[in-house]
Amino acid sequence: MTVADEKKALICLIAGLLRDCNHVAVGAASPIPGAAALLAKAAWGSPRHVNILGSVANNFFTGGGGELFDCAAQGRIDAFFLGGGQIDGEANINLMGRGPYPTSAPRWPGTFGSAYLYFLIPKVILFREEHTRRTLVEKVDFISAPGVSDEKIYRKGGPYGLITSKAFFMFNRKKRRFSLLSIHPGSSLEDILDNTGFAFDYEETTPVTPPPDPELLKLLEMDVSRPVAEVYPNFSATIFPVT
Amino acid sequence: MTVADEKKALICLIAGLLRDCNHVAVGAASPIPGAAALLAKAAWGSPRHVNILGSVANNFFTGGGGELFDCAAQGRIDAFFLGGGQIDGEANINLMGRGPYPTSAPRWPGTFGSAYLYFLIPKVILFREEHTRRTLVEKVDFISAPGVSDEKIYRKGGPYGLITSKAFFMFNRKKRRFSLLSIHPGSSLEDILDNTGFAFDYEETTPVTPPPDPELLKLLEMDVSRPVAEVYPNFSATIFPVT
Amino acid sequence: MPAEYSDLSISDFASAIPDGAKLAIPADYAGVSMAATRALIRRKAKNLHLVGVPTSGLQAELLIGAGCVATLESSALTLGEYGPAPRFTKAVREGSIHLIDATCPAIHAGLQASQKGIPFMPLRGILGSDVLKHHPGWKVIQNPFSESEDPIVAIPAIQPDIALFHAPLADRDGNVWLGRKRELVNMSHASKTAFVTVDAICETSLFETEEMAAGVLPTLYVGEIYHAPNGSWPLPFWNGAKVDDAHMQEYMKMAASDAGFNEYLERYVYGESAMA
Amino acid sequence: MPAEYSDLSISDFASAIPDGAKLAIPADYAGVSMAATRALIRRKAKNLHLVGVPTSGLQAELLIGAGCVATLESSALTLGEYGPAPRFTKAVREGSIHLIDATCPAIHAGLQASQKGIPFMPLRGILGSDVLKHHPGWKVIQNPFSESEDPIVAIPAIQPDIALFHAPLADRDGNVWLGRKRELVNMSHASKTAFVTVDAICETSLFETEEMAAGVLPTLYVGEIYHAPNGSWPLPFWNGAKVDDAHMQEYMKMAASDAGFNEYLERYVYGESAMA
Repeated sequence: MTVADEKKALICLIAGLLRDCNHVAVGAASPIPGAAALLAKAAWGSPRHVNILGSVANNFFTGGGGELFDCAAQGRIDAFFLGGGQIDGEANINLMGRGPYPTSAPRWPGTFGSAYLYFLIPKVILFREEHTRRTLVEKVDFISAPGVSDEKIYRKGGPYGLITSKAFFMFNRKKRRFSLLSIHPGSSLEDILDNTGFAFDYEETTPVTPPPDPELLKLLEMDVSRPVAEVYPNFSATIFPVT
Repeated sequence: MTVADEKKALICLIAGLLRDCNHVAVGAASPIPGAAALLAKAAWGSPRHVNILGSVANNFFTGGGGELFDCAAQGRIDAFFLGGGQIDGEANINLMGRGPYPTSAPRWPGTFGSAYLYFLIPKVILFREEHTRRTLVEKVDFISAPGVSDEKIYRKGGPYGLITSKAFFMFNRKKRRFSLLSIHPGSSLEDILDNTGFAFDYEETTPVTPPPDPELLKLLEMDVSRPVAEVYPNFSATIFPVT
Repeated sequence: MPAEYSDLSISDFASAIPDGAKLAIPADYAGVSMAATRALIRRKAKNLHLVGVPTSGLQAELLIGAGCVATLESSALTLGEYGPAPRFTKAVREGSIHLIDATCPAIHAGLQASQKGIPFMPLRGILGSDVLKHHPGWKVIQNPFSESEDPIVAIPAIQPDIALFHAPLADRDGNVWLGRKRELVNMSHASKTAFVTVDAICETSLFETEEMAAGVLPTLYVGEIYHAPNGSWPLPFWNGAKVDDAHMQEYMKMAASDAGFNEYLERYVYGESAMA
Repeated sequence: MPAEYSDLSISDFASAIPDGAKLAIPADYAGVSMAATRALIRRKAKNLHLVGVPTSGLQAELLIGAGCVATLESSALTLGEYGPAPRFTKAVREGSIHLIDATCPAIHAGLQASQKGIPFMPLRGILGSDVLKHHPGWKVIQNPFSESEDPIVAIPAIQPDIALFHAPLADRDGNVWLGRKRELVNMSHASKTAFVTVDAICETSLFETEEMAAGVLPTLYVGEIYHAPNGSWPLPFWNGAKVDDAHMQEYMKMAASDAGFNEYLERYVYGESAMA
């Protein structure tokens, strides 16, 4: 499997998770989730609304930079993607930096809207391709946004699962713990245990992530490659053959 | 003096009160204050900004109906006009109705933004042409907006004075009381005492309101009648000769 | 939004607004859907809770007169230069509707709180007004950032079920253009959905140019659209139409009595001499 | 606004921004006035307090590197796909700037509180984030409308001295067109004044049509305008210009070292090969 094939498989995997959504918002710097949302819309007409933030042509917000956050609070965004320099076993994410705050080294850009959106969007999919003990840690150095909250805290959303280049974990909010759902081709349970810094539930018989549906893959390559290229030209050039 | 002359005199009187302002906002249903603001702008270039609310062509707000209130809270509106079915001696105003609330009879339209703007715009000019014991009362039946507030209340604005068809009162916020500044031609101190329902300070030698400056009057009739007519066509037809 | 606007009649449109709905409606100058108002009266809507944003006029007056309204939440009900609204005046005198009297910025603040998904928004002013004394929802709290006594009014969120208004233009994707009437955007964001009548349907996307896009309410917030040319009649419309002055004067005369008001409804609402 | 924009040089424009000013600046994609940024560095501005709305990028990176910044209040400083911002990274590691780290909606809420003249705005979320723990201004209060325990974060107003940004168009009356970039409207309303560089001057009023008016920031809020074609360079501009990719890559290479960064300033900021 080439790198391009792996990325296409991730796109198809994520697309399937968005099928029950009406409105998916994606950051302009998130090509794989963005492509997945565009693919799901093309394949099933669902999500009906895909909003690529920071883009001009594919962003339908007209109320300024605050509309995303208001829209989430209104319950009008069903799914969103978050990443992080560190993600831990309780689904806490760290976008701030390594080491003691405020003199983090390295310092990452900052928390963006994560401390808010993680509470308000029902299905937040954590997406981080790098699957190492450096990124998937036992405890983050800085909690940009917590994975779970006490019952008295107003919280309408949170982590749904975590997708990396190696595996797909579901998050159990009650148990405050990830469980391994499937292992991508090319990896193994041993590989995942070796490279994951946090403890998680798993079964010895964890299945392999199923390959993308050929029809879906074809749709991505034939029809969706063009809108993807319009939004994410650099990314598109790396996964779609030049025609 | 004809009714038209009286109204023109009021316009000139009010225009003079707006000369120290940068931005005056006026309701679309307030032709005399609106004409005064347009006149002051034409005469002295001050106020620099005149905003006629509810109008399309003469309203420069672009943020929706809430912008007026935000703008006032920002300290960006220097003068505004309020009226009322009843005004009392402490400058409380009643826009709600006569008699016990909620079954007021008559019921007037309601409080509009008065309960807010009265606190935030430095120079609120009370303007009510009808000068009778029915409108100028000892105590309003319903306080839509209070004339004065305790010191601990956040308040950046309030009543500057009261202009009627008979007189011009200044309001003293410390004493919580109006004082008669001048009497319009055609009225008298006795007339005013007879027709005012609240007690106020005055001197036996209260001067007559000076007649409008002829230059200003000429400017109103020659140059400002056109913009006034654009904003207030019905009113304009009653005070400017048809040409 | 479905693209087949023509499949929907104004009766269907009005029937999708349930009895008891909380409706956000704009002031008379901002784009009132009078076409939908008449259809609501025809379908004998009941127990509506109207929220005037921030005031209302002929629309609330007619709905009150026709017995469709349980609660009027507004900063005013005004017919402007036409004088006191006769049906409203009577309903207030008789205590036949529940009044929640507010002040304009508090209506905007309550909607913005809903728009932002927060329970309340603080607001300056208002202290000492009898509006505060009688309002069932507002609370006075201490400003948590002040060391000294600093009371401030907390306005709870207002979440209407439906924002109902008239706009100049919609496209086939269900986007609506409303220019700088941004209170219509706020009230749509704040409401669960928006029902919009429009003067015209635009065959190209309203997002084609940034000039138009600046004044668009996106389809995400829009539930129903009905093509109702001159749908604000007899009220003026900021995008062109002037008030039908003769009609308003006729209304004032007819609505002065119960019988006259009923005749008005017969002639201009139930009858088909109504514009829609 | 004076009509004689040409009388003003970009140096005058930057000199009217005093040392110590609190500046609201937009995200890299929303219209950054890089022309003014370079002029601020040339005049050796000191102790600026930058407020990224809601994030910043190359503008804050350059100002930090050049020693103009005392405080950075932002939800992020990002150069996007170009990678970690070298001067910012160094300043954080060395503790040479004061950080007020926030989260995007809280920056918007703080500005909207200032815009509305209220001391604070409540905001959901955030509880349990270390951003809350370290923020000097935010407070957790009890929701006054809840009977049970319901903590909510109160975000105090942020009032910048100046909103500084780049826009496509201004007219001779000093009105500025910014389309649907309404965060620029909010930040201008929230600030004491707005300083705007523009790509072009329009000889007719931006209020001539309702289509244009919908995207206008009125002159009332605008302090200075400077005509700086392509004034966002090397950043992209939503109204057309693409990022100068080669320049950004050159920047990343040069700014990796102190000496290289100084050479960058010499070449592109102090030197006249800068666009403005």
